[in-house]
Amino acid sequence: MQQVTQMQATKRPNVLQQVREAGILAVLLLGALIFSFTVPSFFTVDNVISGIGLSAAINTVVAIGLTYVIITGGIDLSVGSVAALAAVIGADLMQRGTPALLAVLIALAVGALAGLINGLLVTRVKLAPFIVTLGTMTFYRGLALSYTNGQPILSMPDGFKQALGGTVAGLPMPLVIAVLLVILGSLLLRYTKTGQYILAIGGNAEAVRLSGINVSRYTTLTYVISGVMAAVAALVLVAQLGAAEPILGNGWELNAIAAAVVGGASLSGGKGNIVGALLGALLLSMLQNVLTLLNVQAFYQMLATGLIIIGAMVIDRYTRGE
Amino acid sequence: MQQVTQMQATKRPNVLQQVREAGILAVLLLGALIFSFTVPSFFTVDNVISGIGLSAAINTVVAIGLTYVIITGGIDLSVGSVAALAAVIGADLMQRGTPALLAVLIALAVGALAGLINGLLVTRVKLAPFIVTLGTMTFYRGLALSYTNGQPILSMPDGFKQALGGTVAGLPMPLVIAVLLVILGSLLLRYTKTGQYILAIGGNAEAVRLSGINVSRYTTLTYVISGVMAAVAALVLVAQLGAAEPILGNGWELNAIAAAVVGGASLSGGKGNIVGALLGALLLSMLQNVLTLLNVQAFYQMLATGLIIIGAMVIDRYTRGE
Amino acid sequence: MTALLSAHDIRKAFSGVTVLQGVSFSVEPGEVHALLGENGAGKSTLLKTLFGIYQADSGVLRVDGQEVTFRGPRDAQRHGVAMIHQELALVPELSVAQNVLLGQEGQGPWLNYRHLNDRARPYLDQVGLQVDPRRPVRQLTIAQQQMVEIARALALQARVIIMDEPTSSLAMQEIEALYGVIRTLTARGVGIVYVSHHFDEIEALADRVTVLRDGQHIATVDQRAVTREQLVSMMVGRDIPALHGQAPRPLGDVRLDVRGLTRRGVFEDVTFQVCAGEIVTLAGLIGSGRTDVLRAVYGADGGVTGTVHLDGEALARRSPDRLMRRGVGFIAEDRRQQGIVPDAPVSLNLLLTSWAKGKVGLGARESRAVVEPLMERLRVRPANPQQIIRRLSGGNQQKVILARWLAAGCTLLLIDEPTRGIDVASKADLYALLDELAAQGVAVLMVSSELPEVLRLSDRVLVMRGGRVAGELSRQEASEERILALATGANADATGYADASD
Amino acid sequence: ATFSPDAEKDRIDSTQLTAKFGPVPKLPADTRIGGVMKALSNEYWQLLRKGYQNGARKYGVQVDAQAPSNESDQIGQLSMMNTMMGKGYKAFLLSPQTDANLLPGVQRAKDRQLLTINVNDALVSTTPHFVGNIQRQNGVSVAEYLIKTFPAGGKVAVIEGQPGVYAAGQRTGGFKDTLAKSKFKIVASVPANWDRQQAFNVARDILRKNPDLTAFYANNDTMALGVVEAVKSAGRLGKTLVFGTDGINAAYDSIKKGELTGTVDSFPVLTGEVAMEVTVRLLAGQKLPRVIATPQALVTKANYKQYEQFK
Ligand SMILES: Nc1ncnc2c1ncn2[C@@H]1O[C@H](COP(=O)(O)OP(=O)(O)OP(=O)(O)O)[C@@H](O)[C@H]1O
Ligand SMILES: Nc1ncnc2c1ncn2[C@@H]1O[C@H](COP(=O)(O)OP(=O)(O)OP(=O)(O)O)[C@@H](O)[C@H]1O
Ligand SMILES: [Mg+2]
Ligand SMILES: [Mg+2]
Repeated sequence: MQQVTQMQATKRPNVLQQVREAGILAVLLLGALIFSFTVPSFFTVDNVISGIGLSAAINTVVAIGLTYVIITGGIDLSVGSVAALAAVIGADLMQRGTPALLAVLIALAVGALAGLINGLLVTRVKLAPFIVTLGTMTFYRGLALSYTNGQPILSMPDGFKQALGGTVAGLPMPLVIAVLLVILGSLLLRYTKTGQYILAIGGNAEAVRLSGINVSRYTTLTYVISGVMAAVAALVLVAQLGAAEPILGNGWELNAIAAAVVGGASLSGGKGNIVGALLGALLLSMLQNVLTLLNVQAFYQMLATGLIIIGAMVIDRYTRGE
Repeated sequence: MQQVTQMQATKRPNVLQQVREAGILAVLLLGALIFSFTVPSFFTVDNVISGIGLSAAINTVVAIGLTYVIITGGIDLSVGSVAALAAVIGADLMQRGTPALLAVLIALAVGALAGLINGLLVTRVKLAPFIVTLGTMTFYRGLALSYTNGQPILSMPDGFKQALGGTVAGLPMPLVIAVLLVILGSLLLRYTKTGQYILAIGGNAEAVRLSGINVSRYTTLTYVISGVMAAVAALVLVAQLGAAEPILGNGWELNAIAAAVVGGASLSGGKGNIVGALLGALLLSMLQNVLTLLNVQAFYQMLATGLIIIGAMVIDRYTRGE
Repeated sequence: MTALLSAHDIRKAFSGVTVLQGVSFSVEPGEVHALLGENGAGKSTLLKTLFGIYQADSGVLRVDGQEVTFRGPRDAQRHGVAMIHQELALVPELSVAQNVLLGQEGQGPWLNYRHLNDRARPYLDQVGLQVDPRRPVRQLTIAQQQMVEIARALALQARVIIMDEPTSSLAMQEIEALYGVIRTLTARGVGIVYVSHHFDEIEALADRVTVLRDGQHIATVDQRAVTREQLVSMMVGRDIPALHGQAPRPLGDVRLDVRGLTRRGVFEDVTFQVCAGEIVTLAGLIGSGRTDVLRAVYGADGGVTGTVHLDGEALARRSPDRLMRRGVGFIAEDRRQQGIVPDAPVSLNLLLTSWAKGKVGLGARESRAVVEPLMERLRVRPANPQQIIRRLSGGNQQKVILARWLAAGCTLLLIDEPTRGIDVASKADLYALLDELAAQGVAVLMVSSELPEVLRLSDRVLVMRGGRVAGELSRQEASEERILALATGANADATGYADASD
Repeated sequence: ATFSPDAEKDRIDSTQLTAKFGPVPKLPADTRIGGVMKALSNEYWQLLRKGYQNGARKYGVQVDAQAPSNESDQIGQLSMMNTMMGKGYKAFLLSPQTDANLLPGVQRAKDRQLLTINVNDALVSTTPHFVGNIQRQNGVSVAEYLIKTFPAGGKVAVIEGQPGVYAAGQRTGGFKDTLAKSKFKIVASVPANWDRQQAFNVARDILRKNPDLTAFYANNDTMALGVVEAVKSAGRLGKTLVFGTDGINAAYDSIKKGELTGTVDSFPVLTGEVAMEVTVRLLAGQKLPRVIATPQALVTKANYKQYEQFK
């Protein structure tokens, strides 16, 4: 008898978990289904791939980084500013004739460094992540603005635009990059020790510390990842738009946090998954796409967006059936 | 022997706690002192009251409400939109000839209702506070915009402007209102059961629930308080400006969260104090004021703001000596 | 023989309050060295110093005779020291195997789940825990989690294992398993530091015993050379009331009437009554569903069917706040997650419910008048109502939670593992207190895994097995053997299974 | 009752100032003028600031122009103005974020007999003078150009600025109202919040649904440049026209390359210079009309050379 209850208990979580992860996917598919029938030109390969997918790509990349931070129970408000800083430095270098590859690497390093500073302030100086990244959000933005004197940097090399903003096998590069990073990010989180420690820190940092694991190091790492992801997103965007602006990335943090949370991350830490971030970003983009296709007037767009975000979360919750 | 040690233990926390609360106060006073000597026209009644006071007053009022929410471990991103909604409804009523007092009460009720909706979605539907208030932030803003069709509502009755935007005994009303609400808010938090429950819920909601306390009700209440405070802030601002705009309150949430956190609230809940929110708001306003007086250019203002916010938190931390 | 790990003349104070003073302690290869002392005596603090969580203010640590400093748990682990913490230190979202091997995943950056599960398996077997290593720890009962902690210490292959009240949430069977584990380990030359408030365990396991009182080293003695009474008097320095015997109590009307309580997959068709003035215990093995039944009665979880009547009135929509107002009290099993508000002072933790009932106001004098006598009566140390409860020793925290319901008053008390982590002296106090409550007409429904406690307190014992009530024993019928037989299902016919259904 | 520079009778074009009021009088060299800008995150406002500085140099006065860190920090802008009032400026050049947010500041300035001049963007009805271009006219001129170029009409789309913001509402309104009487059909009018990335995304969606779109009108150049990228990636460059507003340098560059079709340049540098001239004249005691309209023009590849001199 006892054996039986235990076996039931063993099985249940797996099925439950699958349904749970599927919650947001269900919402997404349901939405897609409804819109396919109601919104003309919604369900075309082109609209789905390069309309929704492409515009979700940037947000997805940023949200991947943020998901890591959020899992540890932290937050990174500075992603948009880090993106701007990496973008203008990278673009400026390219404009001055630095080889694109080198410029890209330097931009990524800028992102990493900016993230490292965030991480060290959080883990070594032990300040609240919110306040640290609120401060650096302003600071990095100020840096980007004074670096460029507020001007956009135009005319990126074509090779660079092609490499990050073009298409491969008919698929837009930004989308390909986002999907690759989602896969990579998932693997890192689920199948490496590092990922496991990051999850564990969010669950019970004290327990992890007592296991002799360097909690500070792994927590800092998440901020570095977040910075690098912001830089990647920035480079992809610059390649697409052909210009790097110091005001680029304004408001990214909110969109990315939203994508991560819609995708199942919990702001109190310990929970989160990268595929969820992708799904969350897709859901938000789909929403934007449909409202544009339907030519909903600005004010009503806001009403609809608010309602649908909450509605999606309600459906998600009841699908998960918790 | 044990008696002695126990008496020490009884006394010490109080002293410690005082020093702790003084941390941010010390930063504030230190800043004020330095600026009084180094920045011309900083230490004048006029500058302190109208340069620092007004913006601090509005932010303080919003931050009071947010502090409650944050203490329970929640967040309210919708304050700015709630403010706008309350403002335009109240102003519209006044413009149509409703007595000012009634209009004010209705505006407060709108704030309370908006907060209630947030609260119920968090506690009854059990959605994440971040996502709920992100959704309602957009939704309430859309409501305010469509209610007014995007137009400002001008020409408020003089009595109303005088009552909330004028002066009493030489002090500007907004400041008086903010200080009164700080006192009230502190009393509520420290000297009522409601306040104690709110603090306890932030500490361990499950334990409080199992103690037979209706955790949902008190958590919802914090969102209602936050909504009402946003409405108060909005009315004060409308009285000052003599006009209500549907885009009023944009970005308030970040300023208010910053004030609350600088003032000692912890986003993971359980910690926070209302006087701290006031001090935090004052610190942020003072910073802005000094940078303007020094005629620091916008980009460098951002650099300085970021640095000083983090610097203040570092000083605060080491003053607290944890 | 050189000691594996030794501490000499340790002093430790927290913000000026001395907790340990001149304490020396050592553990040798193959020995079990028990540490005894009242709640708050400083046992956990000493152990945390040995494990590098705290750094002593003065004194030295030695490993194999070599002086060492531990700057953190990592250093201690490197020197072959592992610790099982009094408050569980597991990551709820990770699987059992991941928890067992946390920080020991092996070489390379990758995580091989199958490999982890396979490696965790033997340690789980050693402690006799039959759960799927892939299950998240969050879904385990607290007792099962305790076993995971033990398995984790084994996985470290440590030469010294510090065990801070490892049995406080275990029942008989698991404790036996733990004995086995410890004996295997000591046979291999591992040294064990063992803290428990149970003399049975000390007598069964310990080679030497060190007694602490108020942070002072009282004595280190050979366990076989002292009696229980001698140890107790070293610990408390006063006489304590005997723990045995209690005449049958006069019972009042039926207060709690539970019928067909079911939560699918967890417990099924649970039916019983508790009368005013009666103490009824739910006994059983861990995982038998006792905690869940208790929570279901209180309305703490959803998804429960069946009826609950209180004083003849049906409680249709049960929730903790409604039941509290009806005079029901509840003390959860998991003190840290569900009992205390950790960063709040003792007074808030104690008065939370009384405030809600309007029994006490917030005034300082008024609350002191309620809090101080209760703290005195339950011997909470330090007797400072303003102390942050997290800084109290585990046993003292438990007393505060009990005091919460004494202050609020209740006519039905639901209490899960009431004496978890409580020292002998306080346990006696507590038993007397529960007797007194019963005598006042309070109905008590208790879950306990400690058989002597069950026998000492209960008017009736309901034994659960696999989510069902397997049998009911009156005070006269109850014995350790019969309870165990019912709990395990051995010889069910011979032990009055038929009594179960009424 | 509300003030509208458009309808105001008491109005003069900036080009006529010297003809009507003579040369610019001289003020004491230590005369200080304060500028309260909307923000500095958009190039437009940086150019206006440059105009202030040029004008100050030209007329021998000093100017400090400050801006809050973002375009929607209304209280911040008001506090900034209040703070600056303690510093001894003789006049304030105001570019308010909304119609209302600087009202108390203007009142305080009046109480202290300081001059306030509304320069561009939202309108503070209580300022005695307004210098700038007519926001509505921005949209009108693009619409008129379209009607003239495509008498047969076609499909157009509007990329709006942040919902509820004055300039966005006025520009969109002017554009739509003018087209209402034509054969053009407005197939989409959606917000992109002044943001290049959002404009890019939204424009792509619109193009996908309306591949035969004749033209986009964007409420500012930043968004217009995002739209251009969308048009390029849809292979519609030259077929779908793109118009912006503001006349920032990047827009000129794009026009020269033949990508952006046109921008309604309101000559921020020139506007800044005129604002400074007007301030100096007023401080010297001249009586000027209430509204001084600064020039604006639809700049296209055909005519950009004649406007470049104002940069
Ligand atoms: N971090 C801390 N800050 C202040 N005081 C503390 C702290 N940790 C422990 N104490 C105090 O030190 C004393 C000893 O506590 P300790 O946890 O070592 O007791 P213990 O012997 O393990 O008791 P128990 O049997 O209840 O677990 C107690 O009075 C406790 O309040
Ligand atoms: N959250 C949960 N999810 C899934 N299964 C659970 C959960 N909580 C408990 N269980 C399972 O329900 C059964 C009964 O658990 P319960 O805690 O009621 O047992 P118990 O007899 O009180 O044991 P213990 O002494 O360990 O508390 C166990 O098999 C346990 O694994
Ligand atoms: Mg202990
Ligand atoms: Mg139990």
